[in-house]
Amino acid sequence: MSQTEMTITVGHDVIMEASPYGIDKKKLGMWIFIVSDACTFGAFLFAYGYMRIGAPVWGTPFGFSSILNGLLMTAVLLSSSLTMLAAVRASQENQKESANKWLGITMLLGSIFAVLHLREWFHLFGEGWRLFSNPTGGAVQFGATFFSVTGLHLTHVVTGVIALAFVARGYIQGRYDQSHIETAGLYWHFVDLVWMFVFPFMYLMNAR
Amino acid sequence: MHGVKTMVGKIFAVVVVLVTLVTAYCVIAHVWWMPVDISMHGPKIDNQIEETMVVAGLLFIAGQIVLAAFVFLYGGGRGKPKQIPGGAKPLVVFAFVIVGLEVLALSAIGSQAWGAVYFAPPEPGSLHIDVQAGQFAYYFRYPGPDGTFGALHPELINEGNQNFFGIDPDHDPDAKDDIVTAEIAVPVNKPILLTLHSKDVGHSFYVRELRIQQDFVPGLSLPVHFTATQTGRYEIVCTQLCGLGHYNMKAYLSVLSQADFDDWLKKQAAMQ
Amino acid sequence: MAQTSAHAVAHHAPPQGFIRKYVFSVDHKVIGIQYLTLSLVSAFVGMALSWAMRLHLAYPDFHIPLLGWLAPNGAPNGVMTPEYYLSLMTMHGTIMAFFVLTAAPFAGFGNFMLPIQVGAADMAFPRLNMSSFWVTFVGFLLAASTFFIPDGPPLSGWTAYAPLSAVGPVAGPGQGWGQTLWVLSIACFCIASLLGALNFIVTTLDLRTKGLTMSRLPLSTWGWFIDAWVSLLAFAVLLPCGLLLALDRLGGTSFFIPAGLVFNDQLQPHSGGSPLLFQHLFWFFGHPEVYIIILPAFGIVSHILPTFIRKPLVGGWRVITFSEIAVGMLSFVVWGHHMFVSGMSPYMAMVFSVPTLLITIPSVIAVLIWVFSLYGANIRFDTPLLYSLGFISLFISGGIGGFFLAQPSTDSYLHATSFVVGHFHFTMGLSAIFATFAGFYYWYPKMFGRMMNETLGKLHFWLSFVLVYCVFMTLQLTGFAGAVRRYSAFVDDFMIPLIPAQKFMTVCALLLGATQFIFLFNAIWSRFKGTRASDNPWGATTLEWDTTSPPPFDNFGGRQLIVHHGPMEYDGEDSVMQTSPAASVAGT
Amino acid sequence: MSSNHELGMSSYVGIGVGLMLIVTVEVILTYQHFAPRTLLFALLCLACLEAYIAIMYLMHVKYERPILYWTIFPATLFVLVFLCYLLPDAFRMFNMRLLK
Repeated sequence: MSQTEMTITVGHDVIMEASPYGIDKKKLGMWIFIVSDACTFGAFLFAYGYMRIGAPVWGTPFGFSSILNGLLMTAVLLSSSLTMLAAVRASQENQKESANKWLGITMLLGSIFAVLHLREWFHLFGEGWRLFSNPTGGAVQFGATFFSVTGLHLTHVVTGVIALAFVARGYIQGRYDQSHIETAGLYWHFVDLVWMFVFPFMYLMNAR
Repeated sequence: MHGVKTMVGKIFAVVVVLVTLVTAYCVIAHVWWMPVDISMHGPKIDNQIEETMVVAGLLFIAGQIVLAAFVFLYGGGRGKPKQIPGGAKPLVVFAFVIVGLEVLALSAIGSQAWGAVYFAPPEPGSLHIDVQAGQFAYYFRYPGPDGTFGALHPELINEGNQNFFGIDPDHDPDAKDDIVTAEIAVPVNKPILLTLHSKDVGHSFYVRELRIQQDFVPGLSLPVHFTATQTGRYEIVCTQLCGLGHYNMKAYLSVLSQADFDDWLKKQAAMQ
Repeated sequence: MAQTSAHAVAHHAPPQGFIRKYVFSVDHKVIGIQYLTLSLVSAFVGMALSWAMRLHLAYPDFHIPLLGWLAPNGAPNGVMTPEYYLSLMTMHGTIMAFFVLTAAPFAGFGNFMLPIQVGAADMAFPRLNMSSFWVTFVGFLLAASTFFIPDGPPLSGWTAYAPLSAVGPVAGPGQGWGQTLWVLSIACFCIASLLGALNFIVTTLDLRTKGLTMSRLPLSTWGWFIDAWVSLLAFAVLLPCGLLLALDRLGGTSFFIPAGLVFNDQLQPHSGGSPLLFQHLFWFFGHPEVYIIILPAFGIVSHILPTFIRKPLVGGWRVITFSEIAVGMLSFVVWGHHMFVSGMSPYMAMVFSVPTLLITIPSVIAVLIWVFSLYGANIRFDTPLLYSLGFISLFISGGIGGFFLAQPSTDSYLHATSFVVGHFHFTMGLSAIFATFAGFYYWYPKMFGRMMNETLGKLHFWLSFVLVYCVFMTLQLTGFAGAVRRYSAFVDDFMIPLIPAQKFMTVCALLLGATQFIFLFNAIWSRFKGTRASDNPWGATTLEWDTTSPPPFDNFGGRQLIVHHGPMEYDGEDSVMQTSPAASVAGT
Repeated sequence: MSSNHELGMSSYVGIGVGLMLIVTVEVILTYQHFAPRTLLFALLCLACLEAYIAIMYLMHVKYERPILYWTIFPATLFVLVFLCYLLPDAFRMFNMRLLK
């Protein structure tokens, strides 16, 4: 598969041969994107650390219920990664139906994650947390950093769900093949990977 | 035709050499140069600039002259070109050994000049002056007889009733005798400690003769200490872009004899 | 698959219709020319701004009617106000640094030449490529639009230091919508650059044709490849910086705004932020940015020199390439030297100072390679070579200033003086521009199928070269007298003696600007009236000279390319094409 | 791609469960009343471990050509490590605050 795959996708089927680099360009492109996106998230988290070190008082708003909610979100996202893997695996064995089924489940789990996340947000709004204010009287940076970092991550999740929908559609119509699903999978795992840092730093470090 | 071609190279060489000579002249003749230094730590910085100038200047002249020479010599040749004997190795070695050691030596010496200003704590018994920068003026505060500054209350800042620092003399005993001035005067040969803080945006405290430049960071109170060794009146200018009045933001530093300084401070206290 | 197969089709049948062909084209050649055109326009806009500034500096009450029409508040009947001077300065910096110096040598030439030089039919992701240009264009429009809003462009400089840039209109005219649009424009530019860098990296790694190993890459491709990595990582940090600034301005957060700020006796509602954090995030991008600007210039010059000196560079591709890689990596650990006097921890100043000084080593190696490659050469003085030589000379002159600015002790005197301005104009401004001119004169025949006029080219070079030194060497040296930058008038006692020098610089700058119209005329005139260019007018060896001028839609007319040699097979009159099976003449 | 078949679905599930366990450990650590510095360090290490497992197995870099590993890891770590240079000023911001 891989050979023909590459010869076709490099745009010039007749004159181009297999990539000298040996990695499909879509996959490589996604990895390069992940590198830069990781740096973006990194910078956000460093800003958060900077704010927190510099703050004389730092409110820690999360009760155990929020932590459990976070744990649940983590479980959902992790299992969505596994279902994504299942979809990739199925597509590689050319079982279109099961691939689409798994993609559907992944999108569903992603949406559940987003819903849980928003529930957390509205809970905080209810307690009076805002981007610019802190009901406990501590540093206002908590709201700013929490909502911006998790907001950025949530944007990635939602984008991922939409992207998966497009890929699934293309896959059903036969315009896309397993390599597209694999590439989308990489992105989805990356979203999961970022959460592995966001959860401890944003939730656990702020647990009462 | 061929002659014309080589001519271009010769002209280029001449232009580069001229540029190099003119530049070198401007530096050596100090056409534009630093004013005389009036601070205790200044000589270290001046030496550092001189040393750096020697190192950098030599590299500059050497580089331009060699470039010019090669362009002059090898314009539009015909036969087989040849590589420099030894290839790249000598060049790389030169860069690593000569330039590398040079820059490390510079940084070693330079760090002492830097440390003298920023690593060393202010000498005990320094005269402590509080400096506040705002759009687009500096204000200075002397602690007065009690030697302590009143606390700052930004919400009280009011240009109208001259409360530039936002101190509260009515309720705050420390603030009662604080002396706020629009110019700064310091006694000569006495260690001075400034604490710089800004009221609104970033500003900077730059006195060329003191060889001191330090930004004001909103939210922070940054210490700077120096000892002035010559009496006189020197300009303090803002070098951190701070808004439309930036070009016009300045104050004066007067270095006075101890006696003159005491009179001056009395006058200022009387004016509060 | 849809995308790719769509391209496969597209490659075989060029798109018809003006829109698909020239406007929303996925063809990397068209996109490259679009980038070059955009940066040419931006360059003349930026130059016009510098003209206005120079005029104001030397002759404060000089009437510029056009300005009066453009900004009734900023320049009432054409006489500039101090705040409008700062606005022009800000936009000059932004437009030049982003839309000219970052766009032209990297995105412009890179887009046009890189796929051809690696023997590919197009970029790896042509649609991504098209979108990155159009996002850049949107960014440009956002930046340009600030001129036409009531309170004018922002006045916080291209570095937009918080809190001046973060607190909003209270900080002064232009800090309202002007600054917001500026932030959005920068965010767009970040995204576009990230997509572009991604495309460059994948294209270089994955689309190389048969036999084109990394060791056989043309040196310009190496420059763009390394540059793509640097911008991929640097812009990835500027993006959050811009987003946080936007949040401070629009979302009421306090990332960069501390407590207790008072404007016009009004206490601001922010607390807990740090202006230093902004400077750190900005300069973490900002220093690599100057290498993002200069690395393609390194590549272009290293690519052009061998063609006209008719011999390989000393040390072959390795030494120059590894020094470029070293420069690229070191550029990430030196950003603090922009902050020596900013209130950053003085111990960190030492930590940043040492790598800053060490970065001179690879830079010196690069310069030595270029200069000593001239030894024993058969130099052909065509305009591209003249510009490359000019680049070397300017880069030496500017690089020297680095010694002073890399050390906190000396920087504490020279920081924020015109010495710095002269230094970075030499190193990143003029060097990159000269390399861009070199590339333009060199690749023009390939891009448009006609030669540029040699006489006009030489005239343009000589005037530019001399005047550049007149303006910027003076600027750099006056810094030693403590001439402070970003001043719209010289009211300080010690600045008044410098006014004659300022007048001299202004006159030279006006002439320098006028000179550029020779180039503009040459570029336009040659497009239609220039002599027809052969496929390989310079006797060069890389793949772009192995196809027609201009290249066909799929670059090589469906030929199978096999590369046998490195890019520098020159030996006097003889040279061997990379694709030719003939024996090597230079032993590279 | 053949390279994807080194691991069966079952082992992927195992990895998922393992990751979940690490997260649970993180939560338990959170409530052990460590000093924030200690807790941060522990969480950072565990998060990096998780990330490594995710990258190597879920994103199966382990089964790609090694060149991919060398393309992505050094660059990312380089940036993330050197971003630490900006942290010392945060302590400065804490200690030299104007309004205590």
